[in-house]
Amino acid sequence: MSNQKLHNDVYSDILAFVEYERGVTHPISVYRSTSDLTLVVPRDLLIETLTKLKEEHHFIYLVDIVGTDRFVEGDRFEILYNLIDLKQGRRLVVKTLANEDTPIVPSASAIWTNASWHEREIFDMYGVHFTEHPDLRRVYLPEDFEYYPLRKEFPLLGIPGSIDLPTSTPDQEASS
Amino acid sequence: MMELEQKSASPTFFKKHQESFYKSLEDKHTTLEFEDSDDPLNSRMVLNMGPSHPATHGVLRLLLQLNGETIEKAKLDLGYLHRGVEKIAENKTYQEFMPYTDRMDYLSPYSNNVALCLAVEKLADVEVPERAQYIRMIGAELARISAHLLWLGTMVMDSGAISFFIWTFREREKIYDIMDQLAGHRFTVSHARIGGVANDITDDAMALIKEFVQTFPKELKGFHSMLDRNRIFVDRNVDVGVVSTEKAIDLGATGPILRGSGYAYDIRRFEPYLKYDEMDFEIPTRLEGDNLARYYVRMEEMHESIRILRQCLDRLPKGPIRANDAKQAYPSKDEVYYSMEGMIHDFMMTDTGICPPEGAEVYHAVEAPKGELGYFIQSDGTGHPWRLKVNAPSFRNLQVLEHSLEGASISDTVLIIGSIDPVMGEADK
Amino acid sequence: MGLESALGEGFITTRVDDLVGWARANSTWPMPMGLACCAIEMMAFAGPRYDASRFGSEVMRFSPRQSDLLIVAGWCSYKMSHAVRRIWDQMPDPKWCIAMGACASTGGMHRCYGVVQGIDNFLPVDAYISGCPPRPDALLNALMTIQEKVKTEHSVLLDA
Amino acid sequence: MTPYIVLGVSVALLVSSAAIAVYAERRIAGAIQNRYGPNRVGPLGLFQPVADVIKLILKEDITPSAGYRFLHTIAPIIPVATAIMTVAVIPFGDGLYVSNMNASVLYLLAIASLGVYGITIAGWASNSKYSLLGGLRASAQMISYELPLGMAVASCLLFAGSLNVLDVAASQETWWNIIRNPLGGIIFIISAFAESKRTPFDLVEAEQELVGGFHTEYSSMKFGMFFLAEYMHVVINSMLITTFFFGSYHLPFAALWLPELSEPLKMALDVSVFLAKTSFFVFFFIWVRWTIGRFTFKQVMDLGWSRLLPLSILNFVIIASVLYFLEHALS
Repeated sequence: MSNQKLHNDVYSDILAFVEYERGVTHPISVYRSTSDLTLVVPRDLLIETLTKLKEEHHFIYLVDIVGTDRFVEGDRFEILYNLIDLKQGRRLVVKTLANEDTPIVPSASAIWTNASWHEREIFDMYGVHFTEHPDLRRVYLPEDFEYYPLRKEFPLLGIPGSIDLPTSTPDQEASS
Repeated sequence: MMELEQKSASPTFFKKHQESFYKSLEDKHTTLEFEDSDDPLNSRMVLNMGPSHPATHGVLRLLLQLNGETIEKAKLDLGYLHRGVEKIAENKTYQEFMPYTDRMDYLSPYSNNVALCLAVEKLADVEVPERAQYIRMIGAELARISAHLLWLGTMVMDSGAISFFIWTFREREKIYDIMDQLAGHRFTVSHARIGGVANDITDDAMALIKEFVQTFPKELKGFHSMLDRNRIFVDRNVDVGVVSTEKAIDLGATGPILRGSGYAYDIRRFEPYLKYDEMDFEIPTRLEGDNLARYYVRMEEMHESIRILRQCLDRLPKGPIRANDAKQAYPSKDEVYYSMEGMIHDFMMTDTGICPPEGAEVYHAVEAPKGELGYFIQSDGTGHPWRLKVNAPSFRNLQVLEHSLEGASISDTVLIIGSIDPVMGEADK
Repeated sequence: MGLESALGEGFITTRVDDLVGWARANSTWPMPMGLACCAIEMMAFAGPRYDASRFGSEVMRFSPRQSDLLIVAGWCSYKMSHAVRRIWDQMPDPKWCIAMGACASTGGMHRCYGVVQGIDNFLPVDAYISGCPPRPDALLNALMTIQEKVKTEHSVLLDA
Repeated sequence: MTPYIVLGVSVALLVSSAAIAVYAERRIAGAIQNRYGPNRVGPLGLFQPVADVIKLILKEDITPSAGYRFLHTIAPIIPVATAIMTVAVIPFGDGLYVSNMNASVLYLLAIASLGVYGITIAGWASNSKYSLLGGLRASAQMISYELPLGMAVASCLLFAGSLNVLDVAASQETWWNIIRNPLGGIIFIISAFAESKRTPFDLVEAEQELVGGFHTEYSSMKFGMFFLAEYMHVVINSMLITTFFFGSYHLPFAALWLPELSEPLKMALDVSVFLAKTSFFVFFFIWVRWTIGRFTFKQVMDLGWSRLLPLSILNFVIIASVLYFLEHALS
């Protein structure tokens, strides 16, 4: 596990930061699944943590935001921020949770501009709302669509009639 | 298409969607300057481009607010190709999902196959034989050249020279031939397998690749000599669609866009996969961040790809092409046909597939022609992914496009779209 | 109708039909509705190796008003279907439609919530092409099928 | 009697040459792009334009419901009419012309500037934004290039000393204008490209930006008229380039070596020389179209106003003063 150790060295400042935060307020837990370090941050600490990561640890490049439906009671949705520190060449995942009744997460688009579209995508797919998002519209599906397709209860083939097909007679409105 | 924008006041379908889309154009800077009193002559025009437009590279839709021919504000509408591959992935085994990756970035399917395989292999801890890794690299670099050739053709065609497109297509046809020999289909190849590749390089394919590596640099030189000093082409591209380094990083640009803006971020160096750490190649970078810079970056990337291909061909080792572990990879066809265990393993692989440990998460990225293509997979211990997220480079680059269009003119728009080079199949998932 | 009786029943109309059919068949200008992967093969179809221009079909008109043949290449999502239908409605008669590839014909491998399971749900299709994606040869074949179809249509006879 | 015969023949020639130019364009494009081009319809695909025209005539004709029907209908007629009107003053040979106006150069310039009305009206009457942008670009471009074109023609008139095209043609018997006035010739060719709206000046229809530009909303033979008018203008502009700068119906330095020929022989020679030169320029137009890219609007305006116009004026002034000086030195 020398590889593991090396990685821990790379992430030493992050681990120190996490230790510090852990002592102060809410717990930030840390785990590592395959190679990238993952921080699990409570929702109310999210923006603060992300800002600190960007400003003090140089994670200036946001690669992706992933939404996940865990399909469990309580905190149903996971939002993962995939960050890159361009200076030291390391990757970090920050994870936060949102529950089903109030799927609301603060928006990171003030920190990284490109968070905007990724958050729109998660809103589109899971119905997770992002507060203070500049333009929270669906990104793929039409605004008239009522469901959130990547939630586990949504059937693969969709719900019949949820999106119209065009009529085969020419447009009524165009001719009038 | 032309009708859409005339009906903007009263959209006939997806009413709510169209209204909110048009409204977002007004809301972008959250001011009330859009009121008519500010524009008594009605000189502002909202132009709808797409979803079916010759220059939007598929089905991208742009809403442009114009002042004369200058764009004041731009909004993008995606999703005209949305089919929900991530939903499909949750209902397929890992190997079954492979053909869908071909149809994500359909200009370079091989890179997508490799990206998925690498992610799953990292998740399930599969060791891939060396020869297979080299074959994957050859395929991925050929795919890069082919994708960049299409970009070159369409971008030059967007600037009006139609014949150039056909000339680059002639070169692409050669790569199609190689893929045909190598994998059995012209371009949606699905050649990679979890744990290796489907079949070994045949002698015919090898001969074709060698010939291509010999002849292509000459063609590339021809393209260079036709464009580098072409006043019309250079004048149209220089200082158009400028993205500064800071802006590119802030907007999450990736691939040639980021490198054209001056940051040498390339996954092949950043987090080397396959055997790229043993390869000798440069990361082309430009500082200007305009269309021309992206042009040079991509042209030089094709040179580097040829260099990598040469090294791969020199070093291609002998050996198996697939992991020899029945729980992790398909057995070879010989085994399937002539041994009982082989057959059972084949059934098992097809039926349940490879099962990574429960709760494992992985993010693995490769440098696809368009940029960083990453797969995030969460496993629940079965043969199907619990969650598979594609981090599509085109999606990220389109966001850069939305921000870099303002201030350009309509004739620049098509070139900027061309130089961003989005693939909608990938951006729309 | 002296001429008509001299030349035999329906002689002139069939001759005119032949001429019209010949003209229409040999000058079918496609409206490339390139949606997804098949669009790349559609480009190859116009490219040097397959060369659709031999059939007089290389004039790709991107304006639906000037085209005769809608080639729907690639899967068609519900959101896109309205645009496709609108383009079809904008095309002047007579017009034909090719569903290129498995996705356009039946939904193909994309059996999921976003994709219309076959464009014939909202468009009249004249020729289907199998394959995912079909080779350009198959598209040439479909074009020739359409040409055959056009040549045997009886537009003038029906009017009379 | 001759003018009527010339008129009939030349109009028929113009219309059919447009069709031939369509065919030629598709074949030459094929050759440039390593393809065959149309080769199935008739021998060598020669009937391709015929099939196109029959098909276009029989297509459904659409006027956008919000368009202006009357203007939408007459717009395609204008460019065709102006193209046909131009042949009235072009000499096809010694004494082979339709009419002998004494200010025919002015007539030519006037007719040339009329053509743009068709395009602008078409763009406006379609009630489509793409068409409108195309129409506006057309009018701006035509106005900008009319001036250098006029100045280039004026520099030719200095040699002929007359406003009559016939005199301009006749004055080139020994020295072609392209040799006496190369800069003017280049300016004229560039402006002629711009006037005929061909690549690299085809931003009026700019397929990649404006879909079809002014004719986006045109279908059927109305579109066919625009299509034919484009090729007619190519042919006409080739004729004008030939007439003004490439010695019209004269062989190079004809006065110095060509012996006196009988009337019919001379006529046949003149016409074939003229047609050969015209065909070369038609080929040149097509060649350029399929080889190079398109300017942006800014570049076109820049080239027109800040390069070509001052250059053409300068050229005119220099030639005028040299001629004046030579005349005074001689006298």
